[in-house]
Amino acid sequence: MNDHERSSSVDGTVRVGDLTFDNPVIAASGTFGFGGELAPYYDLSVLGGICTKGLTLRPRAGNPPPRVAETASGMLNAVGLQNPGIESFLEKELPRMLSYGSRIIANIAGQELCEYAELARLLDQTEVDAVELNLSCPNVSAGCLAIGSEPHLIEEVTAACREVTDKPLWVKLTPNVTHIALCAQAAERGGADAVVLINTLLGLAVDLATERPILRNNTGGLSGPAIKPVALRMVKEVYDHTDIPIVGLGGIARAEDALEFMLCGASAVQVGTASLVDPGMIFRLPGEMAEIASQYGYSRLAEFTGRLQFWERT
Amino acid sequence: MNDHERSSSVDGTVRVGDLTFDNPVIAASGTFGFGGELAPYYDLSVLGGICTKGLTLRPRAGNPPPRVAETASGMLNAVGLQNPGIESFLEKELPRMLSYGSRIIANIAGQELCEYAELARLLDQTEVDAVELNLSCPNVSAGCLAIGSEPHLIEEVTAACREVTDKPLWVKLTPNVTHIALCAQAAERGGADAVVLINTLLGLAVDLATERPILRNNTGGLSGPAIKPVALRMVKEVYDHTDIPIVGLGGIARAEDALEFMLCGASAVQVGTASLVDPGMIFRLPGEMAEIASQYGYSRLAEFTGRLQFWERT
Amino acid sequence: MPVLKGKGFVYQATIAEKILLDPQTALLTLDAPAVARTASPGQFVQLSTSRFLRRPISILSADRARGTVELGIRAAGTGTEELIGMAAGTAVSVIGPLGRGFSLENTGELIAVGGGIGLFPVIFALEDAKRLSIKTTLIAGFRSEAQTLLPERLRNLADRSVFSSDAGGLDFHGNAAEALSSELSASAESPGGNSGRAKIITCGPVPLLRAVAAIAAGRGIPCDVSLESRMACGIGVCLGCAVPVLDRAGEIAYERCCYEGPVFDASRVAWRNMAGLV
Amino acid sequence: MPVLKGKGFVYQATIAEKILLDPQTALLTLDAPAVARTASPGQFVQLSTSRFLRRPISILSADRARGTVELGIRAAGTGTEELIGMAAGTAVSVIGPLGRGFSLENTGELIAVGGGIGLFPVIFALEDAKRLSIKTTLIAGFRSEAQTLLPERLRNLADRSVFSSDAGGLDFHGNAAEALSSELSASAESPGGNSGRAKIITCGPVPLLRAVAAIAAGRGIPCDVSLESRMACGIGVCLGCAVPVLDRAGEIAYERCCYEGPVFDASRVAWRNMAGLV
Ligand SMILES: Cc1cc2nc3c(=O)[nH]c(=O)nc-3n(C[C@H](O)[C@H](O)[C@H](O)COP(=O)(O)OP(=O)(O)OC[C@H]3O[C@@H](n4cnc5c(N)ncnc54)[C@H](O)[C@@H]3O)c2cc1C
Ligand SMILES: Cc1cc2nc3c(=O)[nH]c(=O)nc-3n(C[C@H](O)[C@H](O)[C@H](O)COP(=O)(O)OP(=O)(O)OC[C@H]3O[C@@H](n4cnc5c(N)ncnc54)[C@H](O)[C@@H]3O)c2cc1C
Ligand SMILES: Cc1cc2nc3c(=O)[nH]c(=O)nc-3n(C[C@H](O)[C@H](O)[C@H](O)COP(=O)(O)O)c2cc1C
Ligand SMILES: Cc1cc2nc3c(=O)[nH]c(=O)nc-3n(C[C@H](O)[C@H](O)[C@H](O)COP(=O)(O)O)c2cc1C
Ligand code: FES
Ligand code: FES
Repeated sequence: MNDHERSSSVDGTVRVGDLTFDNPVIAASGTFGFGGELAPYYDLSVLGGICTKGLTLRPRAGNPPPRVAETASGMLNAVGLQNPGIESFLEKELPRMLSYGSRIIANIAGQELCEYAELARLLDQTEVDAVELNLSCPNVSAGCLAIGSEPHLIEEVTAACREVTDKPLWVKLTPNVTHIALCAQAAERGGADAVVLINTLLGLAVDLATERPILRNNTGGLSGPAIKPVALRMVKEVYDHTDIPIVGLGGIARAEDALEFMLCGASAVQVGTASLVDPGMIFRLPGEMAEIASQYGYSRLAEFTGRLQFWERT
Repeated sequence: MNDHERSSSVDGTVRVGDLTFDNPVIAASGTFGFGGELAPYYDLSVLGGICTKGLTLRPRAGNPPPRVAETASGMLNAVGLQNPGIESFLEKELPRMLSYGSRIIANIAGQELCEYAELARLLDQTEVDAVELNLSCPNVSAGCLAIGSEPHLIEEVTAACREVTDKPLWVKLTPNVTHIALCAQAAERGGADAVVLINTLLGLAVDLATERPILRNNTGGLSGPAIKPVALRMVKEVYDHTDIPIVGLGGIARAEDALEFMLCGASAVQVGTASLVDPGMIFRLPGEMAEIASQYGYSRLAEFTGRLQFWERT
Repeated sequence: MPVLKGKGFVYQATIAEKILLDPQTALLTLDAPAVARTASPGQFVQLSTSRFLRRPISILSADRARGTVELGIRAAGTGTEELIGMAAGTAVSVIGPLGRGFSLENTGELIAVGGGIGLFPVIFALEDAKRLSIKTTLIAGFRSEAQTLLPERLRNLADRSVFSSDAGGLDFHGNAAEALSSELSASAESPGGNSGRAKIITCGPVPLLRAVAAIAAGRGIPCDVSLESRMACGIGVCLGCAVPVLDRAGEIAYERCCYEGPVFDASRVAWRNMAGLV
Repeated sequence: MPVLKGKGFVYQATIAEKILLDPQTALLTLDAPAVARTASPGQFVQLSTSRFLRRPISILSADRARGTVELGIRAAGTGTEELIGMAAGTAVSVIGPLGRGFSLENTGELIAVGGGIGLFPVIFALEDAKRLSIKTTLIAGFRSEAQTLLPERLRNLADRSVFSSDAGGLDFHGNAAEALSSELSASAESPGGNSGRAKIITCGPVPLLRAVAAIAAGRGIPCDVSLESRMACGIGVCLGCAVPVLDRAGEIAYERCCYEGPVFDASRVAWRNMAGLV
């Protein structure tokens, strides 16, 4: 058996709650558009799933530029949820996305608490495979940062969405909190099917010459390999303190990174910023993960989930 | 006037509360030993100050290895506060440190709340220039993470130290919190002369082959350029919400970085991880900062503090 | 959205040749057949360096037969410094050709206005125009005579060329926008001038673009401007590279510099909101 | 603490020569006069790559006259792969010489035991011993005959040399520790053997070091072991590179591999607590 045969004999299937994916690799929200830009060049069906850019009730123009700034092994962004609004999405983008042969997760962001449920309701009768609540969006000035860092609000908004949809409900948490496990537990209590972590770390980049922030929004969200250690720690912390499935992300740039997230407890993973620098990588990822799995003697990628063993305290 | 003359005409003096420094560059705790390893090669008196490795009441052996792990543009450490204990420090290390001609800041870490005051008391009659309370130390299993993330405990421990010493009291905060400004305000209420931010972000690195954390302590503190955007954001946040002087650090690797921290509100800066990779850099920093300052037409480095102007919201 | 000719993808390229024009500026010839094949004027590539994000650089010209593209790079920071320091033979990852370039369709006469390194992308357009037998004028703006870039090559590019210099000493004393005004006034009087199918294209610092756009608008000549914005992906997926335009209702909308642009119809650009742009 | 001869500092060095011994292993000659001048056997350097932290590599030999040091590097990950891929002429930042090396003081007879790439640092010690007219024996352990490293050079290094191989086919069938045992038994019977001023030095995988340390202890021969630990600074300031040793009270204490080590008196090492070491 050669390498390729061996790795293609690895079963990539994973489950996130009741939802099954062909493989654990999902394109993260905001770094893959709605798939249309990459579809001419890559076979999107090799992905386990695709998250949409964050959707809001009304169309949003987003923040003025500059919206991105480079940092060491990462970047800041403050796109400000530019999107065509849920209606236009359902009408124009979703039909095309459904043709890609990959699961579609709708990432939604409310400006107000009540908007989340409204968005979830609008998605309930559609063909999206899951709804992901973006509770972090540090870039929306309305202050929805507060939602993501207050466990009782997380529970409330999750429960409100739970009431209006039977779709699998994923809650994407912000890492800018003292106790990530408390936030995950709140999502669990609210009836989430999975938690997604992490969103970006709140950061600032400074232009020395102008004595202004580089981003027009002043602060932005830090993503990329720089944040991987924080993300892995949070995934493990949540895995140890909840029973809810986890979708892990934050700095994944190689197959090894993705498997590390699974070892820490993630059932599936998302790739964000890395797709901006190396757009082809995510499409190679499922195969490369399988190859590594077979080298380590695994026959299913799902076996990685949660295998990390902590050293005993001395 | 040539470049050198121009930059040497820049006044590097800064004040942190009542304490004056020849220049704003301070070696951070834990990345400079007690100065003895570098003293044969560099003139330590060019530094504004030197922080000691974290000191505890009793000597500590520290954590078993591995204690360090490389990450993208950064590293994790879990040294576990290995140190000879305060008594041995006062007897053997401090006299030598005082000969370096640089201000000495004693970084202290209690295993229990009450130990901080005990340590501060022991330092009160010594020649150290300031006492820095390390309220973060995520690596000490006793759980002193809790101290640093609970504003009322920050206030309590600061006030307890304030009672027993007239030394300038600096409180070094952990960034692993939802609201850094609340923590800084607590230190302010407790009577601190300055806050120092940031300490390391709690992170995890995974060894795929062994399915174990790389660090024997499991988790560790993330430092280096990777965390600079988070550190800058927190310095600015605290600057905007307190009146207490700020000593800024987190990922400083170049003179520009140091000046960015000052723009965000830092009166002085510390250099940590960068000294591990390029031990000579910190000694060039005061001169390079002055050179940039003179290029921008400043005559005092202190003028940079707090000049960053946020863009107005649109 | 226009049909994009030649949106390429990730290729491993090699630097075939590197020529330093001055200590800060280099001409790089990239061996990248797939990029060269479909590149059109005004498009750009995203180049890898040791920095985290790629760097967007316009295509200065493409030689389809040799399979090479030329890039003109000015050192503006760490990434571009690294690029101009690269020796021939160095491998570099490239995405491209990207974005929507200049449109020469229905153009009877092309007036290209470039300032400084903004001249690089218009070179490709002038070469293409020559191939298409479009009548061409080049207005090339420089700070001073000492700061001209590729002067011989530029001279031979267009049917008529005017070099302007803020400091004087070249064909025209003043900036490129002023040179354009004077040129248009002159040609309006001359036979064949302002054929009705003239088009202005321009690239350079924002103030120049804005001035050129105003002149074009004043004379009713269509005008394409090439804009720059901080980019992350360069391929349209992150919405990082917003450029403010005015939508049909006259409201600010953001379009992607990397996807709807980098070349925009000057009349659509929200010039008052360009402050944040680089 | 011993007085450290030659704790050097940050230098810009150039790779003068690179020889691939096998696809995974290279011999690098570094032009670094300041390092060469004070380097002693068992010391190491910290090399920069594009990765964040430096990489510790032992000094295989130093030519003070030429101002060069030799390094033997085995690709074990991204950093070492980058290093063995570097061409002659490449500039590399180096800190060194660092750490406390082997002590040859008061040594009448040196028995060096090296396994695999652990042979690299003992080469320098044997060369120094020859210079000091110390009688030398080399026990060089390999997996198999095919995996010998620098066999000719090693053969000419010591007064007596024994190549051992787990797979057989060399002087001794078995591992290097077994070869050492057999060698010591033989020499104890021969005239001049075990002079009383013999010393064992060893470098290689931890199980080998531990076995050699046990043999040395059993026979009352002083033994220096060269250890590895994950390092950040390499210069003693971060306490990142802890090695567990037994203090006078028999308690575990941590010493710095980069400063008190990398060479430790084998009798002080807390062998039971070496699990976390690389
Ligand atoms: C579509 C397009 C075409 C371009 N064509 C050319 C060209 O042909 N020749 C040329 O010399 N330059 C060109 N530029 C500008 C060039 O991309 C920047 O000079 C370069 O990105 C600066 O990177 P740096 O690392 O040197 O500077 P740094 O300041 O270190 O860069 C930091 C970050 O800011 C971004 N940035 C800084 N300046 C600019 C800028 N002007 N535009 C966009 N991003 C910026 C960088 O990409 C990077 O992400 C073009 C820019 C765009 C958007
Ligand atoms: C004092 C000393 C002397 C050494 N001498 C040599 C030598 O002469 N020749 C040689 O080939 N190798 C030597 N090594 C081992 C060499 O340093 C590692 O193989 C190298 O650091 C691995 O880096 P990497 O990027 O290839 O691997 P990666 O696994 O990508 O490295 C990741 C991180 O782990 C660290 N690390 C991984 N393995 C080791 C290790 N074995 N020891 C210490 N840190 C490690 C790296 O330094 C880096 O920080 C020595 C190590 C030490 C401590
Ligand atoms: C440009 C950009 C836009 C993003 N937009 C969204 C968004 O709309 N909704 C959301 O939940 N997360 C958004 N994110 C966060 C990512 O989905 C992801 O959580 C984060 O970047 C960390 O993962 P990474 O390091 O792999 O990028 C965005 C990230 C980037 C870089
Ligand atoms: C190896 C190491 C040891 C450290 N030890 C201490 C310590 O004892 N006390 C403390 O307050 N901070 C300690 N720190 C944190 C640093 O002082 C600093 O706050 C942090 O690393 C961020 O700054 P940097 O990115 O410049 O390193 C340590 C950091 C490192 C890398
Ligand atoms: S840079 Fe990502 S959309 Fe343009
Ligand atoms: S690696 Fe820093 S003390 Fe040894």
